[in-house]
Amino acid sequence: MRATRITEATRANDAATKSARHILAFCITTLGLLVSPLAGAAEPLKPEAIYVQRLGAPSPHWLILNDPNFLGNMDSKIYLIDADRNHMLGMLSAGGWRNAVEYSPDFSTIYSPETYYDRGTRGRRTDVLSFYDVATLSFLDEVKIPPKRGSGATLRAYSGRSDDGRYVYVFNMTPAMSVSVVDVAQRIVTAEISTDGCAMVYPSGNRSFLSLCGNGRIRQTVLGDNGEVLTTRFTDSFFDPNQDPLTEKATRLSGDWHFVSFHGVVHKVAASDAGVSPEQSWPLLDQQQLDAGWRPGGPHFLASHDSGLLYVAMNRGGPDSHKKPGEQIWIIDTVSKKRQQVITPPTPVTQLAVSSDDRPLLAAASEGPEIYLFDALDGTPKDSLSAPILGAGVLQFVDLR
Amino acid sequence: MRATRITEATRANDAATKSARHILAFCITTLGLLVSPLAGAAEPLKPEAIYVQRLGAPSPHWLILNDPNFLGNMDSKIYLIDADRNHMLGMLSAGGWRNAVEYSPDFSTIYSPETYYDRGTRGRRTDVLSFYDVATLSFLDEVKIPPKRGSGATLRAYSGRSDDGRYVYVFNMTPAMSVSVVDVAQRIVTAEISTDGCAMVYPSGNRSFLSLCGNGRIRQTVLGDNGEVLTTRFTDSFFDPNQDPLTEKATRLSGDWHFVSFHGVVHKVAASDAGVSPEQSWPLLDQQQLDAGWRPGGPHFLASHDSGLLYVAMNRGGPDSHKKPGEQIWIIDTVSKKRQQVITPPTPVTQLAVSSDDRPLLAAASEGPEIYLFDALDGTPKDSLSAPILGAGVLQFVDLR
Amino acid sequence: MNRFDAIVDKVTRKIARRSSRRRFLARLGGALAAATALPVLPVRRSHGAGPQTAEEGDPLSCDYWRHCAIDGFLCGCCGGSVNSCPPGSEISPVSWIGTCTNPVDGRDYVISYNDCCGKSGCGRCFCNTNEGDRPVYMPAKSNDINWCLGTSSNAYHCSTAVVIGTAR
Amino acid sequence: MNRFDAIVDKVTRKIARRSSRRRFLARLGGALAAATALPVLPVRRSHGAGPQTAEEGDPLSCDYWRHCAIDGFLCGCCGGSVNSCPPGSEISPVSWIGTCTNPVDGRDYVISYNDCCGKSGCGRCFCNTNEGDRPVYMPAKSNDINWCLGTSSNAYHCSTAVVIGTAR
Repeated sequence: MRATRITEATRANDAATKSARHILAFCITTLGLLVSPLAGAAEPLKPEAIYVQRLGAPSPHWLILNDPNFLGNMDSKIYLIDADRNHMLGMLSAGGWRNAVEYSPDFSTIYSPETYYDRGTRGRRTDVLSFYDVATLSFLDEVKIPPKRGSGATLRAYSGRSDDGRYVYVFNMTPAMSVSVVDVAQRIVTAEISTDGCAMVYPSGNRSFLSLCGNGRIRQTVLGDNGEVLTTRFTDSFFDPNQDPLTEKATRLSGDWHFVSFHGVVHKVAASDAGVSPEQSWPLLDQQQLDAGWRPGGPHFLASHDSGLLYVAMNRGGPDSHKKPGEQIWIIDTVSKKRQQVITPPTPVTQLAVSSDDRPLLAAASEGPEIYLFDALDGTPKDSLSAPILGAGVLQFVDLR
Repeated sequence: MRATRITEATRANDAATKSARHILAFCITTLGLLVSPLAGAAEPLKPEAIYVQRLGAPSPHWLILNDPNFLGNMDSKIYLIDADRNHMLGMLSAGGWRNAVEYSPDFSTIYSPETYYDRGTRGRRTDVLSFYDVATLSFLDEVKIPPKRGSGATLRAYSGRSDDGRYVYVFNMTPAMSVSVVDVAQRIVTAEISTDGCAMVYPSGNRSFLSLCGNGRIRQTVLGDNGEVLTTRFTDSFFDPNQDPLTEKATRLSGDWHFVSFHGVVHKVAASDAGVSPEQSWPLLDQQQLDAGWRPGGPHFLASHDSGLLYVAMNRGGPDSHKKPGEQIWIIDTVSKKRQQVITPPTPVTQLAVSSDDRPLLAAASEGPEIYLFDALDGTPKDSLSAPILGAGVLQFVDLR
Repeated sequence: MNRFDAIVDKVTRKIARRSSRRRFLARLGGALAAATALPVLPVRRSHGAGPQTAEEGDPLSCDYWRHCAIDGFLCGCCGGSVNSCPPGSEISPVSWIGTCTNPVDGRDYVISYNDCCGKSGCGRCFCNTNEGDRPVYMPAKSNDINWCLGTSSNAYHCSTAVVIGTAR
Repeated sequence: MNRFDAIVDKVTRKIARRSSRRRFLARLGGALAAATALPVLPVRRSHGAGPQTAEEGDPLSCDYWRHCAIDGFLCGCCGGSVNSCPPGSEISPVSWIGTCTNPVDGRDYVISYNDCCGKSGCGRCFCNTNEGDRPVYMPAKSNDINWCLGTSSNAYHCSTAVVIGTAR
């Protein structure tokens, strides 16, 4: 497990902080003249300087907790927590309507889609992709994007990033559906692409992404080198959106997208810039389990690890329980397609995330401020994290490439 | 008790809503063609129209609940609740750093000091006095004020209004202290007045307000007819800010300001445009009560009614307990200077407010979502209000003039 | 796609799942013609007020029959009602719909869960029920979407539950 | 009054309550001269890190001795410490002060509760203790004030508790 440390930074990097330090230094000097050394006894505590922390090298066990701030959701937050030591590393304020963040492959820069109004909830709307420096958790820059980003209950796939880190995709809904493409190297919007009523963003390579369509197909948008649309592909219809729709809560396992249907059928979709094809599907649940009411469910009930494991939160709510928090977490081996283990968390869980390293952690958010932690390979419980908020939004472990 | 009603408005007054209704009407028409009348049985439910509520005539039992939204305080709220029927009438979104609102004497317009940043918590700051129409709870206009308003734990006296309704005063702290004067008739800022390090705003007539000073005096600022400062007066030092400071949580009873000190001494200050004079002071607590630890305390522990009653939340925390929620509410007759009654609320209370009518209500916020209600004259408990939030900010009953 | 087109598109997709697409399209033509001829449908006062007589239950409860697919704060707890927005909020012109059974008459009704917009969350009476709820790619039945679309602000305040007709 | 004046004014008032004003003014002259001659006081690394050796207790607790007059979220729970702001937040150049007794050496220390600013509330480890707290008209000892003043944003994130010297 890679240890991570907070560096005790002595140099803040912006002028405002420097000026603050000047003034503080002045105050300390002034006070210093008044606080004469005590006669006798041990040496008193020394006057301290105040400084601003910096972050050290990122770890795959850093957990991004997106806080939609349900009761004040024009003032959302992004928390960064070191799961190895239940330590809050810092926070970003991130405007209205939080879903998830994108970031550079080395996690040096966070890209955050944000919505603002001139007067909080009214006035002119401005949507931006904000760039934040991770080491200093400071605002770097912003790219204005079409003021159309989709919003609502938090979902991971409202945005995505190309595998090479070049493009960030932001899903729009007005209710017409489209995707804004941001070139993060040039810091410009290269295109707004209509997706023919297909929704969400699932990156499928360096220059393409998938969307789910209401007619049971997947649409693939392929970009040219200029970040504009080059071509569009559709799969055949491979699921029945009326009888057993796929949820939008997909996970990518060794490059292949895995979708799970309301009734627990896993659909593996292979995709690259060269094409997209639904490869296989198999049921997680047998008839007896279905009859007993078992269903996958919860705000974000799905995660995976490239060792081949799929993590699915399950409840016994029967039909229409696709958003009910999970009583159990099933660990599925996608090779044998067998359930390998069942984890029963202390209370039902809403959001899952699994770290991408070879000693992976499974994080599972409760409906309260606790985030349960488990060894993702053998399911052993670890000490819970105390989240700063009640009921987490999307959880993301930092995936370093 | 004046009954208040929500009018079922059929005409919204802005174009956007009208356009919404067009579209809705279209949708209903479209669907109407598809939903054929059922054969047999009783008449089915009729298709409904959707509309926007309006408020009826205001009542002195309408309670303004200022919600600083502690965990998202750049997205604060103003709730309006009819205390007679535990009914939420509506809400305003009110930017950052909520304290209290001002309003026109007839409660037709709310004036709300608000702070905004271009990007929620960063970028250019804009402070405004927002004007809201009460009947439609809609934004009317705003006046930009110096971007200096003081903020922090919620306190009533961060703003004030002239008795005739002409001027709204907003307290600034940068940390230099000043007051912005807004002429709400002309909708302009007429002056920013330095207050010589004296704090808060306590209106004292049509053209003057008081501030509390760290040297134990009160400063009175008198305005000319143009809303600019005409003259300034100071009282003699009448309290010892080091030994027994007055809290900023004052209440106005028949025109006289009543301040209460940390150790429970009431100071009555008579003030008008013509002058200001501390008139009398008397202790709420005898030595035995002081020794038992009784002190006034809580975020806003003081209220009054023009019948001559003072309401003080009391705790037994001894020194430094001036912010501790009250275990008891003492009703004091300011004429006899005797305690007339003790109310023991179910749990400690943080904020008090008393309605201004002749069948007054006492509202006392718990630390949770309950606001306890009492007959303010005889202390009889009434059904509690369920506040939309945990831990209220400043409570204000609508004071109709 | 302009806004009106988008809404037609939405209505189209919404309806398509409940009736044969062919029949729907035939009827939509008529509806469009009617809409063109009827620029303003009057809002009928007689049907303005909240629950109707042939209903039962507490409209401020998540269990209330109309709330079978709701996701949000009940407007009835926020200064509105099942079919009205609180003062100063703005009606979303588009919405998701559910099909709920009225226990009094046993009929299925189409419920339109229009959001009320332009103010922050009301914070009272949060409900999330998901009968017939579908993913975002089937938007007309998706209650996860912030339906404050086509409004002057996408701030979400609360949700209504309006009877718009019987379901076939 | 410009910003620097304001801060001097604040420091003046702050100190005036703890020492004879006459003596203070005499000393302030010297301090101002020193400050002028010392444009940048180096931040000393040796005293950079959180609690010092002659302390005890949990710095993430409201009961920790330094927190005798704090009002806010403890920065130590937010990615900072008793004397550091979380990454990306901005140190308030002005603050309120308290006088707290260190149980280890029995000495009274002046604690500066500088706020960290520019982000919304951290939301963790809220504490409110009020030893020696005074109303807003005595600002240097008032913990009710949002001390994110003179910063690029007045958004309040968390509060520190920095030892700045022994109290007389």
